[in-house]
Amino acid sequence: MDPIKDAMTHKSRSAKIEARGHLISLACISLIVAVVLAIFFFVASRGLATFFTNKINLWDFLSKSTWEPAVKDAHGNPQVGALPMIVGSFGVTFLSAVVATPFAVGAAIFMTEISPNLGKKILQPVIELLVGIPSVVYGFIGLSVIVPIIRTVFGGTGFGILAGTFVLFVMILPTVTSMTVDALKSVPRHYREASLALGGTRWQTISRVVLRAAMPGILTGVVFGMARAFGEALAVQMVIGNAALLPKDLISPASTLTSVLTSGIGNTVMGSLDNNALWSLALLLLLMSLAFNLLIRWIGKKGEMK
Amino acid sequence: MQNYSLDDRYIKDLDPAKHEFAITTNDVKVFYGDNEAVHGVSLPFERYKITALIGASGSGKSTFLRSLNRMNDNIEGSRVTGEIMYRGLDINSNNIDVYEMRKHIGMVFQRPNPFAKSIYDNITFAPKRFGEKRKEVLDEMVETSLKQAALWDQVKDNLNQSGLALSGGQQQRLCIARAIAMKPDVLLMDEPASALDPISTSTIEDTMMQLKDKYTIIIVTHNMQQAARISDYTAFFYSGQAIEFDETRKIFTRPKIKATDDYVSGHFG
Amino acid sequence: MKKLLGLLALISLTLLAACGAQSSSGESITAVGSSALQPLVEAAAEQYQSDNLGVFINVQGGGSGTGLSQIQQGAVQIGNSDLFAEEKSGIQAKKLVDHRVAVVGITPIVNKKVGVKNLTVTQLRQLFTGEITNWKQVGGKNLPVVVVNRAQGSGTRATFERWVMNGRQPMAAQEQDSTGMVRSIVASTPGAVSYVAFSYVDNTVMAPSLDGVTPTDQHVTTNAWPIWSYEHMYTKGQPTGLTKKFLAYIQSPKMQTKLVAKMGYIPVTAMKVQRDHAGNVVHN
Amino acid sequence: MSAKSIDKFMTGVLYAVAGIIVLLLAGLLGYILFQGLPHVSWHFLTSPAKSFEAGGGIGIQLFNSFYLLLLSMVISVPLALGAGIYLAEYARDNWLTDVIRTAIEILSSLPSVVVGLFGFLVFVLQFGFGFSILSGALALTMFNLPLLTRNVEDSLRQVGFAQREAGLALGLSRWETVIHVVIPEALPGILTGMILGAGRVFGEAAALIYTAGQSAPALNFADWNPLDIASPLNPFRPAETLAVHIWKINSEGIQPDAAAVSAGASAVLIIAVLAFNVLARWGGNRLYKRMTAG
Repeated sequence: MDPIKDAMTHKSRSAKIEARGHLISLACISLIVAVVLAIFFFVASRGLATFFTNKINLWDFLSKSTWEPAVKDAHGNPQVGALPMIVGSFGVTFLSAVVATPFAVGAAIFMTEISPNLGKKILQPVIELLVGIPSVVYGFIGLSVIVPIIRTVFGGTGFGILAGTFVLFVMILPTVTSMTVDALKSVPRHYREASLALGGTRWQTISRVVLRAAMPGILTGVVFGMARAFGEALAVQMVIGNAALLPKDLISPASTLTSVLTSGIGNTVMGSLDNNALWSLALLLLLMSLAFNLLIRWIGKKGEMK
Repeated sequence: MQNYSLDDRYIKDLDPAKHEFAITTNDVKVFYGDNEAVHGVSLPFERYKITALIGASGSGKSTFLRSLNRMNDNIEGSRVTGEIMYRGLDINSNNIDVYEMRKHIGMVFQRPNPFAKSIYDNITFAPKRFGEKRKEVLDEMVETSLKQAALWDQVKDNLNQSGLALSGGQQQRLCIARAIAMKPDVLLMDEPASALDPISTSTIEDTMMQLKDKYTIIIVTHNMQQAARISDYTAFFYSGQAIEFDETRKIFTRPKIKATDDYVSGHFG
Repeated sequence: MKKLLGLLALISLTLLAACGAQSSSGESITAVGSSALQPLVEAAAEQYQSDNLGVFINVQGGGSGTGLSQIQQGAVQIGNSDLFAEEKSGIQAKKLVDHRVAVVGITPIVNKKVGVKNLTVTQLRQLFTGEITNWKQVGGKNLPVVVVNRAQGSGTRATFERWVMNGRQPMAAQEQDSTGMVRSIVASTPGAVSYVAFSYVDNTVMAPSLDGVTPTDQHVTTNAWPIWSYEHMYTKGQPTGLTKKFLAYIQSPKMQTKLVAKMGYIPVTAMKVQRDHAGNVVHN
Repeated sequence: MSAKSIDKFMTGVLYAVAGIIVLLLAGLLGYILFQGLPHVSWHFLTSPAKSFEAGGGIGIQLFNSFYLLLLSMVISVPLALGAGIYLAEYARDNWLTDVIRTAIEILSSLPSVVVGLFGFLVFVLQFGFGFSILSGALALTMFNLPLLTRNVEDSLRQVGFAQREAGLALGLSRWETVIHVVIPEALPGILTGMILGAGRVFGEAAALIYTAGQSAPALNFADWNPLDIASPLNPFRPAETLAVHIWKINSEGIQPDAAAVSAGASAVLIIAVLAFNVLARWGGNRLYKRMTAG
């Protein structure tokens, strides 16, 4: 019989390698997904216990503003109102995004449109270095530099949302910048050429053509940055003051979901209400992270449709 | 441009007694999702001959070519039906080992795609993976295939140079050498010269003429002069269908179908 | 890639082998919990290990809550806590055996600029409930009061609230979960008030006296200074083996007088009173 | 203002923005190094920490940081490669892949203390690894995997599809083509991502407090048998890393020179992260040149 014909009707070594490779990679991804599911399950089971085992009203949890799980109120109910932390988390997240976005977009335009050479040689490494600085160090600097500055300029203790915003601004700047750079780079060259050929100045080209075309990408970057800010714990915890109070202004101590979670988790007993309530905060963080991701996807889809 | 009927077709019948076929296809259809890109093509490909597939862009000729060694398998959402007979087996069926089959039906692509490896490794990479470890055999293989691809004289002193450092035409010949190092039966070429300058093109054409002693070549080309110069048979594709198949000479002098006539005489395309 | 996978397999094998071999390489115990107690236990463990080769005592922090819940689950051999197990919700104290290894006195600290050297317990309480908002109300400078509390559930806070707040709730204020942070915030924030263990008081902050009693070890031993707590090392049931030996070692008079005192804790042996979890004081 | 002068003005603004960012980094680095470098000495880098006396060093912590990093990279790199290959090469474009991607993204935005506690309950207690380098490495793996996987996937996608077709047309499997052709070509990008990830791992504290632990028992640097408890290589010993050490002395340190140790350790940490970055840049560029130019 024809040996080639014979070989073709049997499984070749390549086919076996392929099957094995496919399996290996599938196993890797499955493992990761399993880990994520395990964490999800783990956080959800503890976080939901607050509502099912300890019978806390979900609405109270989201809307009340006293966070004293260990202390009962006048009716004998534990006080687990997470509103101050929710407001604090959203506050620092949005404010830092608002401050960071102009800087990030400016830096990205500088790197792609104004001076790609300087951008590549100086700004790019600078941005990457900012990513690498550990959050402990950011917190340390925030505590020893930013907080005193705020205290001297605005009065008060210096701790609060403003300090958190400054620290987070530096921390999310690299994320937003590098994603904006990618978005700007993906705008086809002929858009720019067309605008310049029509007599537009460089800035007109950038503001009317390039930025507009890159908008979905930039938005994705901003949301990514916000997701990062929302989940950041150590650095924010060191400068925000950790007071479970509804923030009155930007310079009085406030708290975020992560800061309360991080500082309280070691002091509570597994399975107790105090502990479960903290896991509810973690669950909230997870859901928010999911929401941010869905938002990014949605923006991406919108961008594609255009 | 006018519309031509897809039913108006002429496929020359080659007598199996007089011609030996490398591949024959029967009612091959290619779908991308719900879209049928190739509508039931049946063609014979004679052994040790060059068959050219010509036609306008989007006529389905490249898609059809890619289904001959099942490269479309890797495109998500694509599906090929019909028979592709090779050595008496329908290679479009599930029980064929597609990797083994591709060793015998090789392919050269439109854009040169050498690996980011040295010239030597570009050629020996696949044979080594298939178990050939003997240095002298590999050396010999490199020399022979580079000679066949008319590249040996230019690179023999620099075999450790990266394949990507070669010029476009040289890269494409390296890809041809890489394909023939596998000693395939059939070589599928998807517009191998379209990205190249005229001088490189003519070198590659010369290479093909020499290769046809040992290989069956099926080439997709946009360039009608090229088809006329090098091929023995020509199939004209129009709108996902093979409209006319005949000896090249006849296609270019006395086409039987109006669409072919209009295309080869430059009225559309 | 293949090499990489091979390497990975090799390493996991080594780990497995190590896993199997580990149990046989000498005795080892783990103590987890209170970060306030951690330095002492660590130092004691270090000395014990250098005196007794081949044993291994693993000391970790994580907070009193972690210590108590882990010892309750039997996941570790010793659970360190700043609080009586009875004081912590979610802990069945009856199953745990208490070993008191040291006493920690807790003192209020204020920023040096407030100009107050003495407070009454009532004043201190009112500072934390928010009834006193300016230092001039207690005879200090015209500075707004900035309360820095400890994290909810921390042992230091529980002790402080128990002996100062008299059942009142402190106002919601800035909270910090670590002593070092509290001290540096009080040191740098005008008008700040908080509380730390005696050993953390340094010249960057001021520790006022309370009803005329100064925060000294001497006053703690007689209960004249009431804000103090035991440092507990809990075991699940009576300790055995290495755990027992190590606990005896750390409670021995030699260690109590030398190490415990040197590290800024008050030796249990120096106490002239005893106090139970309900707060009843018995003079020795 | 005319369009021209607006253009000039905006260009100036953009230069200013770029300048501010550069100054920001310079200020950050300058501050940390200025505060910390005076405390860094050979003695500081090599001697063990002291729990309540002055004069402690960070020798063991430094070693632990590197060993932990190595171990977590050994675990996470193959996994990330496998998962990245799956996403770039095999995953179909459907809802399931979307779910997988979202799951990975979520893992990357989890606060690390949650990862640490999960690691504590699963690795330390459930699997019985105790407070150990191994538990820490596994927790760091969870923390590091999402970014590495994304990086691998992106790097693989950067390599044109033509390379895969070239391999497939020679009768090679997709897997072989990816492993032997696509990955070497994507290596500079993958490597850069890994080294940047390493920097992040190096600076991580919260995930390690509950897994690798906060104590650094004395090590016997003459004993390289990974099964001995005092051996530096033993993956089952607790290991405080540099970042955790900084966190610990800042929170409960009673050493008289805690502030100095903390500043010095921060400077060392930053220098290490800087070194990772420079290495990533230099190594990536070199590899890239070698792969393309030949």
